[in-house]
Amino acid sequence: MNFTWFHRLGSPPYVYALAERLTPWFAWSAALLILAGLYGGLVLAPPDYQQGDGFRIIYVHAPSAWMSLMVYTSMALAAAVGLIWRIKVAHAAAAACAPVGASFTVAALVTGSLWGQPMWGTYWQWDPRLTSELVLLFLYLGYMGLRAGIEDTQRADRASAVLAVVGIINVPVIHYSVTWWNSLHQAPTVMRLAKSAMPPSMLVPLLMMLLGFTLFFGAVLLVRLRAEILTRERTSQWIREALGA
Amino acid sequence: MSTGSLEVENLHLWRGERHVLRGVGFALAAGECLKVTGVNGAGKTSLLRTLAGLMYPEEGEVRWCGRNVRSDLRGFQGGLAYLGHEPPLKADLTARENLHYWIRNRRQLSEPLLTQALIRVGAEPFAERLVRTLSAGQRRRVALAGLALCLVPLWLLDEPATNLDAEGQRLVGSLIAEQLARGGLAVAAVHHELPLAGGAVRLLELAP
Amino acid sequence: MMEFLDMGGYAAFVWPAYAITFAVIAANIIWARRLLRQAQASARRRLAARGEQP
Amino acid sequence: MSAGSAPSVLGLPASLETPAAAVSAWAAARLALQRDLTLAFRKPAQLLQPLAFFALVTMLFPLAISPELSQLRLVAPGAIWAAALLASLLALEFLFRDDAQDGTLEQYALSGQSLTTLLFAKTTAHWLLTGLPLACMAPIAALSLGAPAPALGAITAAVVLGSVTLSLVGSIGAGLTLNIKRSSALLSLLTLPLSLPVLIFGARATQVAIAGGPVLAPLELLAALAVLGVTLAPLAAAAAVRISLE
Repeated sequence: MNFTWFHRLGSPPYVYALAERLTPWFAWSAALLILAGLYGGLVLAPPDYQQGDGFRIIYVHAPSAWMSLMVYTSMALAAAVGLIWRIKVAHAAAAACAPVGASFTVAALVTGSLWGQPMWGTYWQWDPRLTSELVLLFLYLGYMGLRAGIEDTQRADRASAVLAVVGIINVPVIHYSVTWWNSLHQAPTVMRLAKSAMPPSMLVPLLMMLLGFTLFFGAVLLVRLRAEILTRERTSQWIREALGA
Repeated sequence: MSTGSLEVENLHLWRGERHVLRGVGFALAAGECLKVTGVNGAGKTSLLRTLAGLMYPEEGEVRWCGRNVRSDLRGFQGGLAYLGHEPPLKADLTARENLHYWIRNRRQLSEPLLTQALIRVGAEPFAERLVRTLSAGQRRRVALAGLALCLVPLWLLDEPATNLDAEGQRLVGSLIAEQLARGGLAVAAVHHELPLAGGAVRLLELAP
Repeated sequence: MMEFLDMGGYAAFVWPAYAITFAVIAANIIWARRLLRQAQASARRRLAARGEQP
Repeated sequence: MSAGSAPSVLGLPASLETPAAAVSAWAAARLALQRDLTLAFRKPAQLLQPLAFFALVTMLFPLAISPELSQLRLVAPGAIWAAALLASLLALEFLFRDDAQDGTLEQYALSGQSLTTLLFAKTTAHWLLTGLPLACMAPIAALSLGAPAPALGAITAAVVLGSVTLSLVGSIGAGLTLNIKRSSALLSLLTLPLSLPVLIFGARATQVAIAGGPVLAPLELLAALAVLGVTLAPLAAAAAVRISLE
């Protein structure tokens, strides 16, 4: 097996240069997909037969909710890689994930409650998905709080990595327990459109938005990653070249 | 009698923005003591903690008997005794109880041997008193008894003579000498002169 | 056009939801770019402080 | 006393022993447990604090809601579990703090024993000193909130199982926040979201017990959480403590 690619991904100068090169690709394809998804979702897709035009919130709510979980998973994966192989770049990536994920978790919560008002008649319902989302926000806040509490970057990296890994093990447990708890109390779950019933004109824009948001995360992550690498790096040789001055 | 050898190569340690250890290296054979000097903040404590495997250097390695200590960290740590700034004693236990819980965690220990160690460091008169009632120097003596009782090849001592009177400082010197005579090694960070009776002493000065 | 903006009577919920989400997206872009600029500036300062050509 | 004279005269062996005299992990864990119990009983007043806190929080509910037992019965599960969660959180701060300050944790990390085992022993001691007394208090609190006597057994069992997981999850948070100043708010922020499943299953078990229903399912889920905690939490706690000691 050839693991050179893996070793190269552990090398800050390589990753810095790679991130710089890849950012525009991610950014522009994300912009195109999101714009196309917006047009498809707001204009082309027909109103839902039950929820009318209100369902169109799904085109921002679902991608935000997807981001919150996907970013947390990426963060925990990066953290685990950093912890196990002591790769600084992986820790930098994990650190770059958290604020992005937290911001989209907030977006998912707000859009979810805006969707809830017309559907449930109340802005907040202790629905399992919203509740899990709220817990996820606290997991993000805990992660960022721990990072902020430790001055030394190396130690902050490793301590928060342990937390991220513990968190990701807990996410399914929390989700399961919240769903279980909810099923006992019989709250209505409106925020789900049956996937099989969704016609392509509704589904395609949604998929475009999901992909677009994911690529957007990629672009933001790459920019943040470069910032994180710079603050962690000590050898000045390549930085001078990378800064191009 | 060879118990081990310690080789340290090109250690680099960063704490945040501070480059604490800049390429520290030395080799120490059985029966030798390394005296580490340097002004406050030069990284003496960091060096000892890195040697003990508590801190992880960015570069360089520590080898025990020719093998990187990271390959069997627990085995290596079982063979060293580390004495930090503060004696690792519980204020609400007596001196004797403290040694009981500290040392028996690592090795079998007979009660007479424990008593003899207490006598050796002059801590026998206050062995049954709670540590919170002891003076700083008395606590230090209890900690030294623990150190001697570990009976491990490598000692890492951070200012071992702090708070001790002249007689206590001689005691530290003779304990180290005994350790070297047993074929052990010692690394001691000191800023006072250490009255070391015999044994081969190497010096390492850390630049700030 | 008005019909589109009205969102079948759901305008008060649909448009804020979109606004919030795109505000988050914009904030992420600005925030990330500012972080990178700050990191580059402080890296330059560090290089200069070490007496090297930035 | 020069190096030449035989040190054995002074009582200490003249030669180093091989690690043949090493101590088994089990013995080391027992010693660590004993040490913590001994220390705790030297300061019994500190042991009572979480209990008093638990009793006090439970007392708040009748005062805040109504003395009517039929009404209290409805909020009893929530009250008991919220109080238990907060009480165990309060006690967590002391789990590693003293040991970190006086260097005991460092010696544990350097003892050549598995730090995971030693910390598990410490967490066990912590549970024996806080979780178990809490579980003993829980039926009294439940009675005062209008729970019927037949429900008390199940409630106690639920708190016993739940507090095990709370102590274990807490040990991770306590390890991570070891040398952060003013960390109590952060400790709650880290620990509480991870404790939610315990709260959910525990409160459900209590609710079912008060209603006289089949309580086995939530109890089994609590037990499953405890097993998961026992297997994984000590590993994470040891990693956390090692990082905090760096």
